[in-house]
Amino acid sequence: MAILVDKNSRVLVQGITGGAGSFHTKRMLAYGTNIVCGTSPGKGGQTVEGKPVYDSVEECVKEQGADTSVIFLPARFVKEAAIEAIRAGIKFVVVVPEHIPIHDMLLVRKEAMKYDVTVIGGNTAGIITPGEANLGIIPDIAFKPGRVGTVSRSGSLTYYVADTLTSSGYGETTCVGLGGDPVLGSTFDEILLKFEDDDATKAVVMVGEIGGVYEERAKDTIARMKTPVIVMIGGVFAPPGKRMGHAGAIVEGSMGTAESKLKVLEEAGAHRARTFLDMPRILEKLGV
Amino acid sequence: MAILVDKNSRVLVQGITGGAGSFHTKRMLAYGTNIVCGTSPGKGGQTVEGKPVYDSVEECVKEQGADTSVIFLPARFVKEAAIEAIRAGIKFVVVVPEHIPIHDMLLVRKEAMKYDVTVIGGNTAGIITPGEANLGIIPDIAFKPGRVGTVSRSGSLTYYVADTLTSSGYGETTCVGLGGDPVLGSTFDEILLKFEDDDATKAVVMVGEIGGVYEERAKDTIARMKTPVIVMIGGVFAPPGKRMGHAGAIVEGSMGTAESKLKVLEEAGAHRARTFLDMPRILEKLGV
Amino acid sequence: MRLYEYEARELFGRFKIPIPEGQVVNSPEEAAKVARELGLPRVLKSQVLTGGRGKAGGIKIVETEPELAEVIPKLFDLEIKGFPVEKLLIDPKLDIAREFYLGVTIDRLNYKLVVIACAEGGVEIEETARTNPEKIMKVSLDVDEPLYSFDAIRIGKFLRLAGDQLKQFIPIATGLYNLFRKYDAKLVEINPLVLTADGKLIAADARMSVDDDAMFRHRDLTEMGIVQRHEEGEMTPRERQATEWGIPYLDLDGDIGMFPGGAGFGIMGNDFIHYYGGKPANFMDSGGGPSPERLAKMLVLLDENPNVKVIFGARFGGISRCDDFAKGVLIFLKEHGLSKPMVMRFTGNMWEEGLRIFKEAEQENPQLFARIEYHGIETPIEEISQRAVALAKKVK
Amino acid sequence: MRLYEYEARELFGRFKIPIPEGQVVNSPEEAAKVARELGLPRVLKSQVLTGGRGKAGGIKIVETEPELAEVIPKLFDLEIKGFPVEKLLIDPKLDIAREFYLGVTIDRLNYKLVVIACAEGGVEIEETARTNPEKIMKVSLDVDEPLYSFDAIRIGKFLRLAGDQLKQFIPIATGLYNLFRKYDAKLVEINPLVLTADGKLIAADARMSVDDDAMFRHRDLTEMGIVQRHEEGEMTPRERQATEWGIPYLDLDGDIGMFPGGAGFGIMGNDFIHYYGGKPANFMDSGGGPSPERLAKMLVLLDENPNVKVIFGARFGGISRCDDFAKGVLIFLKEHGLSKPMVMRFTGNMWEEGLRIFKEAEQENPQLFARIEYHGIETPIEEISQRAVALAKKVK
Repeated sequence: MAILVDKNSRVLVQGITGGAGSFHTKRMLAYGTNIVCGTSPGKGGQTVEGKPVYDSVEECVKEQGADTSVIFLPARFVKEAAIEAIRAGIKFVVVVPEHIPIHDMLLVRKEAMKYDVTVIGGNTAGIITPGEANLGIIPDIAFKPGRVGTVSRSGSLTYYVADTLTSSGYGETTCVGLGGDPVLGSTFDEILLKFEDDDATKAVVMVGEIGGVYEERAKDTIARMKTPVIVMIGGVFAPPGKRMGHAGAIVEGSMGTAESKLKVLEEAGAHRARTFLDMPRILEKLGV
Repeated sequence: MAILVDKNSRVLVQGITGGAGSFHTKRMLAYGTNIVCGTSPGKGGQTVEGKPVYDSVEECVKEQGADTSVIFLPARFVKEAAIEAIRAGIKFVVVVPEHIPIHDMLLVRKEAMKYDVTVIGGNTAGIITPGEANLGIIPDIAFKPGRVGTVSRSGSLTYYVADTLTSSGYGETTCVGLGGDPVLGSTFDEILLKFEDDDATKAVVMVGEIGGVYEERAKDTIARMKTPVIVMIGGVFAPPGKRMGHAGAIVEGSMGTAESKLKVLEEAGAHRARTFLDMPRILEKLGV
Repeated sequence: MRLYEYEARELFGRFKIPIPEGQVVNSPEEAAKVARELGLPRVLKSQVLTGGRGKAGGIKIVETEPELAEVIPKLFDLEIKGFPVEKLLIDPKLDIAREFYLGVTIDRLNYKLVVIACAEGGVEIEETARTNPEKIMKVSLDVDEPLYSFDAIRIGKFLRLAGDQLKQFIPIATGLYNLFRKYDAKLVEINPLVLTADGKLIAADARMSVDDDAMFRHRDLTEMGIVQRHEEGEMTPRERQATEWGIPYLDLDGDIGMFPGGAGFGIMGNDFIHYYGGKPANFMDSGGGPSPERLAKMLVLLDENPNVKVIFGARFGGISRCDDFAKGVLIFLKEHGLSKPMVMRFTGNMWEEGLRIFKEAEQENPQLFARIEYHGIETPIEEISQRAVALAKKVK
Repeated sequence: MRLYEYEARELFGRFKIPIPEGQVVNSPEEAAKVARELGLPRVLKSQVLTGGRGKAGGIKIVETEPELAEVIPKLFDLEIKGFPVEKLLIDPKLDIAREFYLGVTIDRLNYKLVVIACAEGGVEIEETARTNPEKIMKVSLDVDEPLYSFDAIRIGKFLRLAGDQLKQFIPIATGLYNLFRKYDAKLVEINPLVLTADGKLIAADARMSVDDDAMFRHRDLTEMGIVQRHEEGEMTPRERQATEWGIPYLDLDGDIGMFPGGAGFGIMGNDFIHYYGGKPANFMDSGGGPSPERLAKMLVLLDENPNVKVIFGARFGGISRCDDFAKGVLIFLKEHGLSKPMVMRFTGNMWEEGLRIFKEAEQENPQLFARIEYHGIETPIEEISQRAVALAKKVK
């Protein structure tokens, strides 16, 4: 079992004919990801890596049964691409590009909620279910099938965590990159709930960092979860970020510091890891 | 019984401090209409005809339990006024002003559907439930409580029909003016259904005219109704209206002529009246 | 309110819809000069606010100099459905590979905006819609919804566009839709949208109507010189006079002068007269709450119309009050005088007061009322209509 | 990206938000001239991209000529949190009856736009929000929803505005919200929104931040001279150098030069060094998929930093490939040379190829690698971090 993607996912690449799109399509296919097609308006009828290219997502769904999308497009096109995927019936969208305008992402989120679609990113390395599917730009070297799920805002930290879990013998069910942009398609709590519902996932490692408010949003979910959660927050020694105006302080209060995040998450029952090597130690104690 | 308004309706006047607003407030009150308050932004705290004025509809609902609104405002302010009423919890809105921009009315209609609110107008003379409530600019001389409902796009025709029904002894349950603007808050079928559900209404007179498509919309409803419907359509001898571009013809097809309207409505079972005096004759035949 | 093709085209250009490199000219001299400068062949298109100008000879393809000299004055002498040709568009002649139809309008039945497309453009589009509705694509959207690129792609593919042409089509469709929303349009049409032999999409025609009632928020249109104007059709001198006075008025071919209150009974009264064997000389609408002065002017229009044998008045006072109505009639009687028989009925708002005004004036000067029969709620309007028809027949 | 007050104010004006009749000046001479022309008293406001300028002495009320002569040069000599004062706003002195706070920002937690209002404006607003949250009103809206007049009225009444002042408030609130949406803002604030003694509402201050990532669709801001810039804070010479090279870089007060891949491990690596008893000299982010040349420049920054005793490199190749990483290091080694010990680890995408590049270069010229220890996936990053801390202690 896994969450969000597995070997049966029928994956489409939006922007498959572009440089990054075609490069990573090849990589993802090499890993065994079930990529069925791609889109590139005006290039319908071509092929990339042997996969058919369509003008629209609608055709990918109709002709190839696509249910999952990875977006490799310039940031300014992501809003429409994501909404297109959502409306065409895609159930899971991975937004790899970074620097998506915030107002765009708010609209994408609204559409995703309306159609009950999961979006991760922007600025995510992607998602990998080891041995089954690898969506995005994740190098597969560190990943092995196993029993721990991971969710992180950072690509590099996803790799380091998986590296640790793999070398300590736990392996991973699914590793999810939420993305590094300031407003994200999904939040920690939403991904944690999916892991909670996944029988194969015996524990979850959640890696957050200073800034933003999505770690804090997870506290109630963690408190209700049966699956144990290990939490690591970067930026304990980082200089504090600047607040944006008075409005920022009024809306976000004391959220956003490493202390605030660690405090509410530990209170909710999460187990704190300072370094990657702490993780197997905690897992062992928990009997995972 | 009656539809949409009766003596228990708690009516608010939007734009109560304006010339038309205050003039007709006095008239409506004189008829016995249960006007509880009015709005005029920036004039909260004043009174008009002894009724309190508020800055917002929200306050009218909270403080006075208003559930019905009549709008007397310049056309350009109607969109926001109607949406304000709809969102504040008002269940029935009468838009008296004419020349409401079409795009505005489309938005008002969308909001009304979302919140399950009935809007009539723009450019309606209003609605009257004889002996109970008179909302809008309708002169009350021709109306008496009775057993026939009327619905018309034109104010003057509403008066003529009521005059006929009153003098022939039938009287009226409620008389509804849909309004003369090209896009209307409610359609014939929607009002007909309310009459169908009203026990006191034994027959309905529907008066339409050349142009527009709302008469045609009523055909399925009339076919399903138990309450008999008398229909009168003006413009049988009028020069045909101009179509707006090819698009108008494609969207509206052959709808909009008096012939088209009469044809589909008679096929649906409506009884045609050529003149007002035909109406009591038909009612008698129907045993109403 | 309809825009001229060249006005609509200017707006198309602002919304990045590709348009031919044409030029507007205001006189035969300018037309000749510009056409020569741009080089032949050229298409000369009459600028009038009505359809069917092609059939009326208002569009000419000019290949040679002699043709040019012959065609230009002819076009400027044209009058199409009552509209004199005062401007031409001098367009390049396009090398046409395919023609499409693309339009946006309002679907009043369903309260939606609707984008309409057909792979077969041109004047036969309505016929196609009737006989082969499957050849027409309609995309419905709420008034506050955008048309996304992927919507445009769906439409483009329906038009069997592919590759670069599909990409060209996207901003045309979204631009047209944005233009429609931005300016409170009732209609925008490109017919035909042309695919040239060298693979370029171009809006060969531009049609647009905006909502008069929303002009208050489109100052920039007024600044472009687009001002309130008649939608279409020729006007008689009397219609022109009425328009100047701000009175909706239409000449008909009968002999009963209609002086109704409200557009609703205006239309219905016309039918009534026909039912009873008469023919109205006009259609008229007083508008809501007309002033006495305006009512007097309405009567002047009828009294001075030589076709009118009898005047038929009807007023059910709502927002328009019967006292004002009586005052208006009185102004007319005193300042202008009535030269024809008039039968009328008034009731409704303030009718007692109206009656009092009439009675008083009649007592003072019975001569004024010599040709008038007036009735109240006691007499059905049908009877008054019949009386008008009878009177008209007597006059003959 | 933060706008200057005078820039934000210009945009406020375009959205019909009433602003003081102020003037921007660029030099002490101009300041004196303008202040005299407009007449005293005046408020002189330093234009800097940071908060707290009031406390820093950047805002002066000038009542007399001698004061003016004294204050102007002082203001132009100021440096507030590292920002030199290069422009002043010469404002009228307002006669203040009440002060309000009105702002719009993004609620990331709930994915909404949020309008915030408080009847007590000024710098204490955050304190008020903490201690008396009931004094703050928040109205949440979807990003594609308008703020209607009636929403504005609700806010205005919360601010205890009534009558004409409530009417004045409506276009201010809707204008501010429309401005926020139009320009992809992250923040707009009026603090204080002033009610003058004679009953006029006026935006006495104007603060605005827009989303850098959306600047591509706001050419008009660029045309106004609003160009990409640092959000706030003083820059060290090295930070300025890094900014010129397009590298996110921050000087810290330790001695370990951090050469990480990705912002995520950039932040975490900093913690690791602390956990093991060391202190980083900097924070740095390579960005996604940096070129070898850019990587070489990052190393130059560290090698030339006299505070750096040892360089700690880490790369987990994702979109940034290890072969490019190795090439970048090699360019640095060959063209610049390494003057300090460096310990590094790389693995991930194309790591075998990176390793091959290193091995080959080392074989060719072992001297280049004399000060480098490099590791792969076999060594945990914690061990590398500890090694860096140990090396830094040895150098001391």
